[in-house]
Amino acid sequence: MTTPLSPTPPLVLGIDTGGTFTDAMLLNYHTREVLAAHKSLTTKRDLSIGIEEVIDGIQITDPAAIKMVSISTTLATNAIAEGKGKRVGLLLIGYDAELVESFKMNERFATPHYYYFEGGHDLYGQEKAPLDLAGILATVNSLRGQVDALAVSSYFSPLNPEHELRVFEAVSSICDLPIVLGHQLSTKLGSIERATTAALNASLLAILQDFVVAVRRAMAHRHIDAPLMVVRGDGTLMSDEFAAQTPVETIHSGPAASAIGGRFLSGIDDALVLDVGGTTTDLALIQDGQVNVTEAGATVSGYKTAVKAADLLSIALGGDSAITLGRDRRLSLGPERVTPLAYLAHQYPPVEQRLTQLASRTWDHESAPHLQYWYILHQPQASRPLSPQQKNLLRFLADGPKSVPDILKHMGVLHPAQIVVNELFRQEILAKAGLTPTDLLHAEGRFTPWSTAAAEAALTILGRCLWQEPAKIREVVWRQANETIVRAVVAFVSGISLPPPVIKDKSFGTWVFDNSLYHRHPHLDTQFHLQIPIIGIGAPAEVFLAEVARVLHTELILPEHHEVANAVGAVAGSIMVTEEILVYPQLSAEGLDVIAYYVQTNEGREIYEVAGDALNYARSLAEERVLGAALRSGADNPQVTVEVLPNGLDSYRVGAKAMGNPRLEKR
Amino acid sequence: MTTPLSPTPPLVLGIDTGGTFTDAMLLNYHTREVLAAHKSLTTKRDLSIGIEEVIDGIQITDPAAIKMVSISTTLATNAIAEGKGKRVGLLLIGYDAELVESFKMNERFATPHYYYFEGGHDLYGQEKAPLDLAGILATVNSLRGQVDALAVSSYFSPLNPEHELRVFEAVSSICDLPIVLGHQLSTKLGSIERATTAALNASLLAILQDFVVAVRRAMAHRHIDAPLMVVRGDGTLMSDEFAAQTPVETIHSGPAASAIGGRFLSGIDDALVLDVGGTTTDLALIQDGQVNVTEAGATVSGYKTAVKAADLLSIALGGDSAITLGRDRRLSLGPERVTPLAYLAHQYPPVEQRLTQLASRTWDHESAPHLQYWYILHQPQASRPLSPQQKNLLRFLADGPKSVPDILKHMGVLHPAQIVVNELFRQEILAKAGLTPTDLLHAEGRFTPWSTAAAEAALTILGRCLWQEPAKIREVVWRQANETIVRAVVAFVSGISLPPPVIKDKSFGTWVFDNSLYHRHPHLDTQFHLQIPIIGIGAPAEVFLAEVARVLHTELILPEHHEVANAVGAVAGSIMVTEEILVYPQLSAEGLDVIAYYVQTNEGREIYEVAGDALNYARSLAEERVLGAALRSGADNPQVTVEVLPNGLDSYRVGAKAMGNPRLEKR
Amino acid sequence: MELIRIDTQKAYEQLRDRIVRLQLAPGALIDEQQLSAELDLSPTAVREAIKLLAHDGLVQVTPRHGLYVAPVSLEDLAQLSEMRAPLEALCARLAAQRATADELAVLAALRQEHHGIAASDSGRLFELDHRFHQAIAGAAHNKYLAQTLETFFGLSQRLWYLALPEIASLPAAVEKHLDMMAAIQAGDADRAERLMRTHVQSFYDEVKEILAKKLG
Amino acid sequence: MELIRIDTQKAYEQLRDRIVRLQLAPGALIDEQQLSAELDLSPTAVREAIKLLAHDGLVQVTPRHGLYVAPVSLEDLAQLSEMRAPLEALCARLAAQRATADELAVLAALRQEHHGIAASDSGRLFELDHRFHQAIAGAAHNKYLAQTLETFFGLSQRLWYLALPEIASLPAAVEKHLDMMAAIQAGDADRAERLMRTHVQSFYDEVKEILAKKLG
Repeated sequence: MTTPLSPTPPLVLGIDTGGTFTDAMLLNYHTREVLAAHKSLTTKRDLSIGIEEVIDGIQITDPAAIKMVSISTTLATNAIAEGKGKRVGLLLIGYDAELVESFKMNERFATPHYYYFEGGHDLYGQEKAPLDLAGILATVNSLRGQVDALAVSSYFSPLNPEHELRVFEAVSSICDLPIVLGHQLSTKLGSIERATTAALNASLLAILQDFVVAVRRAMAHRHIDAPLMVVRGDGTLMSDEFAAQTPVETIHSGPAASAIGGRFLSGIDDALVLDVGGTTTDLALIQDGQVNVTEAGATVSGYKTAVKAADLLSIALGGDSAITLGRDRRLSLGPERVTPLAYLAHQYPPVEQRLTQLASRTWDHESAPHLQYWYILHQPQASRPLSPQQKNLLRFLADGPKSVPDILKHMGVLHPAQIVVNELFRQEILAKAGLTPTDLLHAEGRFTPWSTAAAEAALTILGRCLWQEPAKIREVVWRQANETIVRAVVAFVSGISLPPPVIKDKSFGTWVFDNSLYHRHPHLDTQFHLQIPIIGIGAPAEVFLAEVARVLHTELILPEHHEVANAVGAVAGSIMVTEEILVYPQLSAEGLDVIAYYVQTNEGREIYEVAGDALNYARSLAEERVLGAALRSGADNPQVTVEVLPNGLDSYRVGAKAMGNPRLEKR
Repeated sequence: MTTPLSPTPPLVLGIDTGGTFTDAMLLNYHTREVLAAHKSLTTKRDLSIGIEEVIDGIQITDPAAIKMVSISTTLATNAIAEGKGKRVGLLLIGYDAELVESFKMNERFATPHYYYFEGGHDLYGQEKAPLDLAGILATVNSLRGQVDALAVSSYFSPLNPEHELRVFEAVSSICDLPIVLGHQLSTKLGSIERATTAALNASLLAILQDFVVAVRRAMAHRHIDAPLMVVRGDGTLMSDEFAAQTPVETIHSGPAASAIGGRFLSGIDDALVLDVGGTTTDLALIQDGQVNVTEAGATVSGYKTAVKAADLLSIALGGDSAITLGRDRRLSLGPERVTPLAYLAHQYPPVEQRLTQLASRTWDHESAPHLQYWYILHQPQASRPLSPQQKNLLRFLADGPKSVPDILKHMGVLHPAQIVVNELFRQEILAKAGLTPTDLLHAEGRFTPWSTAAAEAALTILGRCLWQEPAKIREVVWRQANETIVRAVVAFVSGISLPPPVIKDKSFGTWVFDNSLYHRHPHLDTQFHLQIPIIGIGAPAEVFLAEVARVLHTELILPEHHEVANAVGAVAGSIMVTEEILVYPQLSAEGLDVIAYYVQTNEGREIYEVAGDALNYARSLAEERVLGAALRSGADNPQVTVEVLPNGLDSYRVGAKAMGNPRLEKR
Repeated sequence: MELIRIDTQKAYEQLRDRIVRLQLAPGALIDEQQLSAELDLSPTAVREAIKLLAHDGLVQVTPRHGLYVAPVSLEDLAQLSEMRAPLEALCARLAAQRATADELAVLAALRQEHHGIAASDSGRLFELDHRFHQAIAGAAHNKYLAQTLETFFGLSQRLWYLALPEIASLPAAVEKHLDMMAAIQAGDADRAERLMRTHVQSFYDEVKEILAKKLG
Repeated sequence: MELIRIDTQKAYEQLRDRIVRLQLAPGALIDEQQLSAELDLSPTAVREAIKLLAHDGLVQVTPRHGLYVAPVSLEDLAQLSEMRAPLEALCARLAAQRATADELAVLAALRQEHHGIAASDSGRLFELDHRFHQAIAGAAHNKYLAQTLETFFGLSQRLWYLALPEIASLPAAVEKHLDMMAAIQAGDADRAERLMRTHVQSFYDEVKEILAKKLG
């Protein structure tokens, strides 16, 4: 009597929101087959728009079959890099201000609003000085309206978080700002990294929360009601709740997902993964099938954090990197990302007309600045206060993009810096366009979805300014891209920092590098041989990487679906939860004898007479806690490992880790 | 870049738990195509077992595609019919005990525990007498341990529920028993029906709650996480929450679903639906595509209730009705339902041996009682207290079914009534088996899944006792079945009660009926011509109904999937919510003038000076309330209709109804 | 309990009972998957039930960690008694001022029931004590007060179960209700308030003493 | 708020705000489908949020009917004040006895903030009043007391918004905090208790008078 249905296996939807593109793909979780994939432009001002578009592109016919959505995002990394995080007040307790300042370590705090207060503990967890709570509260009162979040880091707080907790209690009584405590993010003892991490986390809280809500909203529109996971910087997954609490952990989430996706798609366990996006190119190593993780703490935009993340290098070079002519009349590529002229002209035909017109003026050798456009990306909200100058500019741009020289003329100024509009770019009310590698591809006929005429015209204009053929310009740009990437690969894989690409550098390093690329030396050849293949990820990977692989004497592997490998990587990870508990001695009053051992967790402290008991307790507590957290995060039958690491004299870090595949039932 | 998936449309799972079989079917809600269907035996002791089995039989490959589960059930009807409801204490307030008793209306209360108290209101909602709360509380205290639930009905409570509400407050302060209030179930003014309905509702609360939990559990085992609906007695759907609160509304749920399913499968808008089950045959009329509903209140097991339900007739005749030999040596069919001997013998081969042995004893004309078996259906819980006699019986039955004569001998008694085991049958620890129409089908080779040999032997034995050939026995039984059904059809459709089938009745009615069936009169023929077709539902429908249709001169339609039409009907209904508000006058102190109008809802009372205002308020309130309830029940865009019915002098019943199809998204 | 699915309700009751009766030990890790299997109820139902228990304060969620049965401490007991003593006293006072005839009838019925319970039947005495407090809360005619006291009663239950084997004064405590009822019936607000305060306080004191020994 | 999905949290905050600020009128029918569309959040999120609001007492579910924004009544106000006055007073007393140096620092900081707020800025004064009560509740060192008062504060908010346009004494009421703080700082429990009782009671009295006119 039974007519069986065709089976619908559990599907998972992976999404990656990169700097330029948002990718999505639908995977049959059991067979690991990619069923559908799609790419949309990332909409930085509201990522959910791009996410909705990309989900729409996937044509999901049965949203209920989707058992998990997982997302990786460069949101946190970008917000930090572009200074778009929320404004953070950093309260430093027991830090030696003089010492910090004298070593300029304050530059590493990731916020200009940092304040020193009395308090903190010593390396035995004993109070160093009484907490200056009144001072802290007065400062917080005075910061009203100037910061959006607070971070607190107390000296040796992982050993004794009491002062951080007291500050939390008191400060949350007088204001509503979110407050991040250093000891909750890192049990490691580096006080500067802890402060940086806390400050970054605070600056990202609201951003990641909005993001999660936006994704959930996009899911709701498509009737997808499934657990949402976010990729950590080490490629493992965490629940959206965790992610919203600890956004710093999403630093490098995108590149980590790319690497995992690249491995997954290629099936290769040892390789260098190079992900070429619109804005950046990311490098990561796969060893024994795992993404290399840096134990030391990830560095992002020069800020060294205490966040364990994929060991990777991200360089500001991609398909949409700006090609500009410097004052020295040299071409440079990046680091700024702009809208390709081919795309702008495609959207606004007058731009194409203008460029072709300019290109025909054979006498004009100074029109390179005319290749830079500003335009309105979306209208500002009516409620937004604008300066008269800003209003003027917006009126001028109302009927379409204008070149920078035209803008300067209209505004009656000599330099773009005289127009105070950074905030408008930041909020993506305005955007810039210019010549990019994407335009080169148009001119070469290798990728031509938009205006080839505009791209050719722009190249002609730029070539004329440099008294060069357009072909030569292209060659220079590609060579520079290749060189930049090879330099990054060599530095990254070797672990040795290369000399900067300064002109007229006469060091041996520079020579070897140049020679290995260009084989200039007639007698002494040098070569790079990368012993592992390169897995190329991202749509422009082939264009950018073919020469790189050749130069490095290795194979370039472009697995099927490599354009969306990051989205694949978003779902390929395991759910992981870690926990660290510190065990350290309590000293006698004279400080000479160890009289007991503290077991210190985020939430409390227990005391044991014997080190063994303390360690046993810490071990079982850590195990139980990671297990609980992993279950709550939706891990199926998580496996727990516990390890005890010495952490200085008589001190230990007890680390537990629970990992499991996502449980794909409805929670 | 996109590979579309094959679409999975929203599916709905319909389940019907009948007296004998539990049916399930999977429907594509949009195309209305039956994708799969299955039948299992109903397990009365725990309906969820049969439900799990039937769901398993459906082979659901994608539980997430199921957007609604809907279930119809004869649970409530059966519990009432078999006296298996919980024990109810009925508190009657302001009822005239003498009047009730003198007209024997107390027999209609559906519980032997009823108590009269002072109190109640008059037909203007004014207090008739003060409430005797102390007396009520004392009675409730004395009932501890003797009842499982309480029902309260106060005189004219729909006009003024104050006394019921006060009793609720006070009684729920002194005990945990569930309490049902009459005015919440019916706004109609019949005090006896209201009391009966309240008592029945109270007796069914725990039963329906357990049932809903059991279904949810079965769903959970199959990973189905969807809204659960229950079919009302009128074929509409309510949420499982509503059903658990007002189980009386599920009275006739099964037959109503059958009727709706029959209509749905046949596409015929006017017909008589006959659902032949194992235990009963149910009759319902379809007119203009709707199930006929009785406004007067459904009657169940002779109890007249205030529940609006499908107008139907259920007769105790089905495939598993017991065929027994009475003291007058006449064969009778039903009303008891027993396990067919063919099935019992199939499960216990010694039964088959025993029956064939008996059949071969040509000299034995008294062995008909040997066709009745008792056996252990499932072991009693260890904690259950058993009498020595019960223990003795259970020990005797431990190695298999035994015939009634063997049991009487072993127990040393002369009549089954001397063995106090009703409770064991009630709890389905013991069960009975005997000869049934199902056995006849085996003997005739028309339906032979189990032991044909046992069925044949039993017929031989019974025939010998009656000095008849087995074929003759079969003929008699089928004729009787046919007659019983035709009688029911004629009475039901005509609305006229027929004279009872008593032997030697000489009434014209009896003659006409007999003659129309058997055309006995040589000169005067009479015929029934049913002007609408019969839609046959249920596995044995063809066997039982072919002759019925012939006798009634109509067509028998057996739509595809008719065996599971009840399960189809479970999902074919709309979600409906109704609400009634009473508007009635407030009289002046002398009782001569109307000085204002009350608007009385379940929860409160408002007062208006002008009737028009009161009616307007009642109308909008009723509309808003049904709309709210329908939305909460999961109706999609429910349509509301409101009507005002006069309800005696200056009084009105304002009825609102909201109906909508189920919203098939995840709630 | 109106927005709650029926199987969630079932899971809630069963889990609450396990926690209150200490079958799920204070501080124990809660494994939803396992509980779902044990109770044979859907994961959704168990998850929803746990949310409700968290709302009741019987389950705790640590910020980045799992779900735990809330631990018990003497500190909790002290805080509960500090809240309950004045609130129950206020409640008795208001009840003495406001109890309707119906409510007095309920109190009388509870008193009647009390006569039928053996002093050794701590289960029923316990239950009766709860009803008695609920009835007085009802008679105080303040829904917020009644809700608050009900919540605290729930939280206290577990502590009492911990102490129960050693509580000696339960029958005596319940006996006190009779005096209190008399005061409420007589409308003697001061006396009702005083008796209630003493009743609650002394009971807490006894439980505290027992638990102090147990919990160290 | 730990077991709650992030979009549920968002829906909860937005709906709560609408209800408290009377944009969703007391007694209005709640249409989940429509709200889900309006807030542009998933039906699941809205449904969960409504459950939480029902728990807060801001949404009501009638037994067989739909979901409604809880109505407001003077009776509610009276019951709330009856509960809050003694509890806030108890709270002030306990705070005077128990406040730590940290907590006194918080109170001082709030006082400092008060100086910076214009008397006409009722929004900020309102917020400050809330913080002040929270801080005292924290200083009383009884989590149950603090939770209970927070719940009642939430319920009172809507009534206050109803009265707000006509409340004259808000700055004065907030001013009272300064005296109270002095008493708590001095450890004068009796005085703190008395001041708090008067503060809460007189504020409720004013609100009551305004609402009595409004609600009839």
